[in-house]
Amino acid sequence: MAFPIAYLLDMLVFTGIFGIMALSLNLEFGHTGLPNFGKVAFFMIGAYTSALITLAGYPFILGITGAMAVSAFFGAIVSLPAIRLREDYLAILTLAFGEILRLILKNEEWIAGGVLGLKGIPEALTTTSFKSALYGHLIVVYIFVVTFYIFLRFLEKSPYGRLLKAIREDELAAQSLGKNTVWYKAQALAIGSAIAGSSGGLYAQYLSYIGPDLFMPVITFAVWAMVIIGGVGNHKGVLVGALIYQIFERGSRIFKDYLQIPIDPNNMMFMIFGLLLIIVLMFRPEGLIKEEKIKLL
Amino acid sequence: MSKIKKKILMLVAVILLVAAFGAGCAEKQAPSETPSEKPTPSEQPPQPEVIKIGVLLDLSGDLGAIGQKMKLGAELAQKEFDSLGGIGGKKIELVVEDAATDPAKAVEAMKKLVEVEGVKVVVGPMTSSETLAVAKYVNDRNVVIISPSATAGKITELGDDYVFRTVGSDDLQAAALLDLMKSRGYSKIATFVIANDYGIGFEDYFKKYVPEMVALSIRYDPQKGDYRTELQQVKDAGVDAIIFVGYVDSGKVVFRQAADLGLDEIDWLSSEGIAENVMFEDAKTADFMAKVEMIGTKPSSTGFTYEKFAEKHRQAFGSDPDLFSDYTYDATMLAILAAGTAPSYDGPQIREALKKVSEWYNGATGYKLFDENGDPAFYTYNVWKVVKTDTGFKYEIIGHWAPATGLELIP
Amino acid sequence: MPFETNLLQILFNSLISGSLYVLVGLGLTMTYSLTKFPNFAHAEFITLGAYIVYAMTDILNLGLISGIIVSMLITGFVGVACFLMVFRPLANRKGTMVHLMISSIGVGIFLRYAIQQIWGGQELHFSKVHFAGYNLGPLRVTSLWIGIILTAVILVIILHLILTQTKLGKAMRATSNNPSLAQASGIDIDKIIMIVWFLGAALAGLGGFFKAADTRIVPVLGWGILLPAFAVIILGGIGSFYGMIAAAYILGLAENFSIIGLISLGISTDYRTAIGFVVIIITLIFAPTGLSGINFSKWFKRRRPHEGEVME
Amino acid sequence: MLEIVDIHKEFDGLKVLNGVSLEVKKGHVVGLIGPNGSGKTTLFNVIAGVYKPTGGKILLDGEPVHGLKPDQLYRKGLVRTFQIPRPFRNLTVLDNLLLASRNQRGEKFARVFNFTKWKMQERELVEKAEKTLELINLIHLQDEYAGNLSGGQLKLLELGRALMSDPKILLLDEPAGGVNPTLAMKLFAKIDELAHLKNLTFFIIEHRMETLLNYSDYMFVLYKGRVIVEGKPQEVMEDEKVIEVYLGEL
Repeated sequence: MAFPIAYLLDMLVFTGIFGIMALSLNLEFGHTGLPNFGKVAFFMIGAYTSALITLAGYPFILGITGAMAVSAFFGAIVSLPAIRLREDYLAILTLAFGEILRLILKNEEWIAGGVLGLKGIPEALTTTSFKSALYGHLIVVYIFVVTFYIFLRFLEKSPYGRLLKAIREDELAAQSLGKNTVWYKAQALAIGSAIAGSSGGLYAQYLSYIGPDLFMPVITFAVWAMVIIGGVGNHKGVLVGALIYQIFERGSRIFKDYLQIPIDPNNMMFMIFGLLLIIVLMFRPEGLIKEEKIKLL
Repeated sequence: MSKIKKKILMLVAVILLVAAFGAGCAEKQAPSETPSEKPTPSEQPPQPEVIKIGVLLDLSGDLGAIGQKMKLGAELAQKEFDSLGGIGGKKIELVVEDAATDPAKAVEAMKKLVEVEGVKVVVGPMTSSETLAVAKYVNDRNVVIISPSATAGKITELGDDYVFRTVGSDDLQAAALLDLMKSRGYSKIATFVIANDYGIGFEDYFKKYVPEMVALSIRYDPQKGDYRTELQQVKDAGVDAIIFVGYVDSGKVVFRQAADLGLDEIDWLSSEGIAENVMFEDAKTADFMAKVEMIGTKPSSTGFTYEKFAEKHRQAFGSDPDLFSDYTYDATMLAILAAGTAPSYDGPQIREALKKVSEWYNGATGYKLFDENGDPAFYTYNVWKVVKTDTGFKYEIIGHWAPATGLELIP
Repeated sequence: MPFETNLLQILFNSLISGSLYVLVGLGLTMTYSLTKFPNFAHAEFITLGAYIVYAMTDILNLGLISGIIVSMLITGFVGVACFLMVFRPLANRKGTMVHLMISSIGVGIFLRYAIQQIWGGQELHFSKVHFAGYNLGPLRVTSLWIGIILTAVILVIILHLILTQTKLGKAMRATSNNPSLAQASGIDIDKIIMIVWFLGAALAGLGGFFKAADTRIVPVLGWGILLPAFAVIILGGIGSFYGMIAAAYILGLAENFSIIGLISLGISTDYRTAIGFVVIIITLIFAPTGLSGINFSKWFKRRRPHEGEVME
Repeated sequence: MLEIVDIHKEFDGLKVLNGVSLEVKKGHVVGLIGPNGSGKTTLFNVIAGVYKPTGGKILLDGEPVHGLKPDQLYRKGLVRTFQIPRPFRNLTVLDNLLLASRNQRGEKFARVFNFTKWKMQERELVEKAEKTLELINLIHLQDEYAGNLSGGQLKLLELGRALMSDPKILLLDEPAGGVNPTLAMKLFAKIDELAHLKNLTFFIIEHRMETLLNYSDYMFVLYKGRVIVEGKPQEVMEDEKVIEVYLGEL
């Protein structure tokens, strides 16, 4: 068997796409302390927006810009009620928001194809062969990953990022020091949603098909796992988390062929996954790579 | 400041490097990767010792129970060839992956089959969303897929490509159901469908072609499990019949609650999604289905070839074949025959071989000639009716439907 | 399409839906108000309860009543075990509410797939118990539906008595309102929290049995009802016993009567699922303290803001 | 400077403040004392905008400010500390102080990209923060996470943050609690100096009234949600009612 280079590259593309999601959650939760359990909703908004724009014949860059704008808009909308709420309320509210949105996209065929979704979404780059397309995707996705990584690192090392962390640490104290925390939380959700939206746009053009069944709450949980395992508050960490998640998911599919166990491999994978989450939370709550001490100057 | 600039420069350099490298690789590999574009016989990969057939079914999740049984159909086809010493002296190896009733997982599993296992022909995936989700990839990768159970009309639109299916579009079955409804003289019906591609496909068909007949349409969430008020509305609406489209799992819940609410005075029609013997495992469901004399359609599996398949299935697994296991059997047979007769184990050639094989293959579900869209060119649907026998319950075949002949009921 | 709707039946259906929400929501609201985090693994306690009743009645041939009791005991112990092995150590290690939530999702995933490993993914039914249906005037009822409603009512009465009349109940209320004050006044709050986790999980198991008897037994049984259950306890006001009961029936009514509206407007009835979500969002926007913020606050009072804490 | 008129506050029917009226004059160090549960911290929380008063008025420089949020009050020059310190635990001591500074332009998203400008400003602010840290004896810990500080050090950090924010009036909730007595004395001396040299106003809660005795210009005694005595520290100390209240507590 030849070395499955295409499989590896595909895995890296997925790592990139979900890595962007993890980065956005890291901004929202890792830095600002907002537990957004509706990540998949913004991923979905981005995917659908970008798909509709590119299917209408406009270029990819417009599609992704639109995806980011619309996602940011919805992020800001959701933030209106959400940011005044306690963490647990916010989590449940965002979870509910994602499910409502999926129901709407599923049942209203006129919006975007209803239950069967949209197919034939144009790719970002037009290429001639499968391999070159894969490299093309890899480059496109990692341009976004790197851009967002630099952007978020820059924010983190700025007074703006420091302020977001202050809100995470103690909102009332931040308020008492004159920070309009509500406004900053709304901004964080909008920026985070825009980033998540671009990730959705990349996903849509990579698969070239999207449907409501692709946006189940399990994606939200997966992104959370990436952030928790990789390292809350550390952008490098969550990217590593995204890679670990992909390796885990695909690895368990491959390893089941070599392992003879009396347990169904699919069940086994999820049981280990559940345990892993608990173990990380209990024994290394800061995740694989710890949040670093930031010096602005 | 300068530090950041440096970093950005570094990153840009890295990106450019990767891009250049990637493009170079792509250029170099392009010809050998896609022999179909420049067919040079000397470079063709030789036939492997073992012919690998991918099987991508939902072995867990909502459709896990159905998928597990469909897998038996695929295994039966493999056993048959292996008992004959394989095809052209080569053994058949089934590489089974689970799509877990999740299109995202289906894509991932498909890639594992193709990239890691090197499979060029795959039986599956099961659902229409999964098939649509992998379509782009398999076309790009020149991998033949034969779905035994993706029934959405939209798959036809994919056109001439690497996507085939052994089962007809839902639009046809809906037409069959409609003829059945007309033959019974209904003027007002209610649709009661599962809220997914399968159910909504049927609902859309009826709403499109006979909007005046559809008095009310219900979509139900299979997770909800509380359909009393929906059913009560159907009861109050005073329709002639209720058209139920769903799967076994939620179907049982709907029928039990319908029985409890006394919806047994209306006619019930349904489709293949529930035409499975496991429905009778629950006594209340079985009683209800027999009491209302539920009728419905399903893609046909009758006649001599089906009986032979069913006999083999019973011998091998000790049970009657279940929903779609016959279609899975045929899809696997076609895949094996195509891969075995193709000059090399290679997607485009398997596709051509598949088209040839399909011209003469007569399987458990009849002739399987593909039309230009990769859909079966011939389809007949059976009309079934639930009856109570001395030993239990069964789906009795009371007629057939085909586009050419229309509805023919056995007197 | 104009037709006469049997409103009485729909009212009765709402009563069944509401009672099911009471059954699955009671345990959740108890643990939520005491340990102050939404336990997503509650879904799996519900599922586990149903499966254990199945194992008792269909595999071991025990009677239904003893099956339910055994199931409640086992589920209760699983709940305590989860609390002792995961949630308490995590809370002691300064885990935040979000950490506890995520860990409960981890516990939930583990339990769900463990259940699937043991009993398989295919749906199961209680084959040993049968519930007859009959006409009651214009109503269709079955013994199961009446059983669901009666159990909910009896349970509410019993819990009301426990909460108001017993020492245990008073200790529970005190611990929920102000743990440090409760501890200062000599209440063994560790014991109380453990009892509440036991009761909460056991009640989830009971609710799981009824939900499964009404539908079928599948590994996602609990997950399917968890979000509506959250809707109920948020609408009721977290920690509010009576608010939650009122909310359960309000959601039951809203879901069932929404069907009439959706049908007459020609909108997909799949949106019924969204009712609970909409309830969550509207409640959280306009009245985050839920019904308890309005009234019903006699027994489980809204958490009094401590000094230095922001009021919502 | 700060005028409080007939402030009422109740929680779920429980009356905590029962018509508090008092005035804090500009440039004064004013003490607020009273036994546990007398409503001191609640009054602070009402003034600082954490709670909305059930009734009454609060005037800052003659302008009504009741009902404003903490961040709005900060912009009007009113800054407070907390009795139980609320540091940003996973940020350094230096960052804790820097966060308190006014108008760091890099805190605005629209301006964050102009990093040359905010970096320049940041340098100035760091200098200022270091001076403040020296003042409160925390300079050696400036790169330490605030979460690793001891209770007394956290109290100092609270004070440092408040000083860093260039306030007009500071509300200090037990600034010397848990701080060692020598340093506490030094702190109060500094407060005294700031008040009289820079014309800053201090409103300080203290549980132990002896500490405040030497450094405050005026004192209010709160008991059961009401001001029962006010006056010069020495007068207050000798007031019968005050002695009674404090004895009653014992």
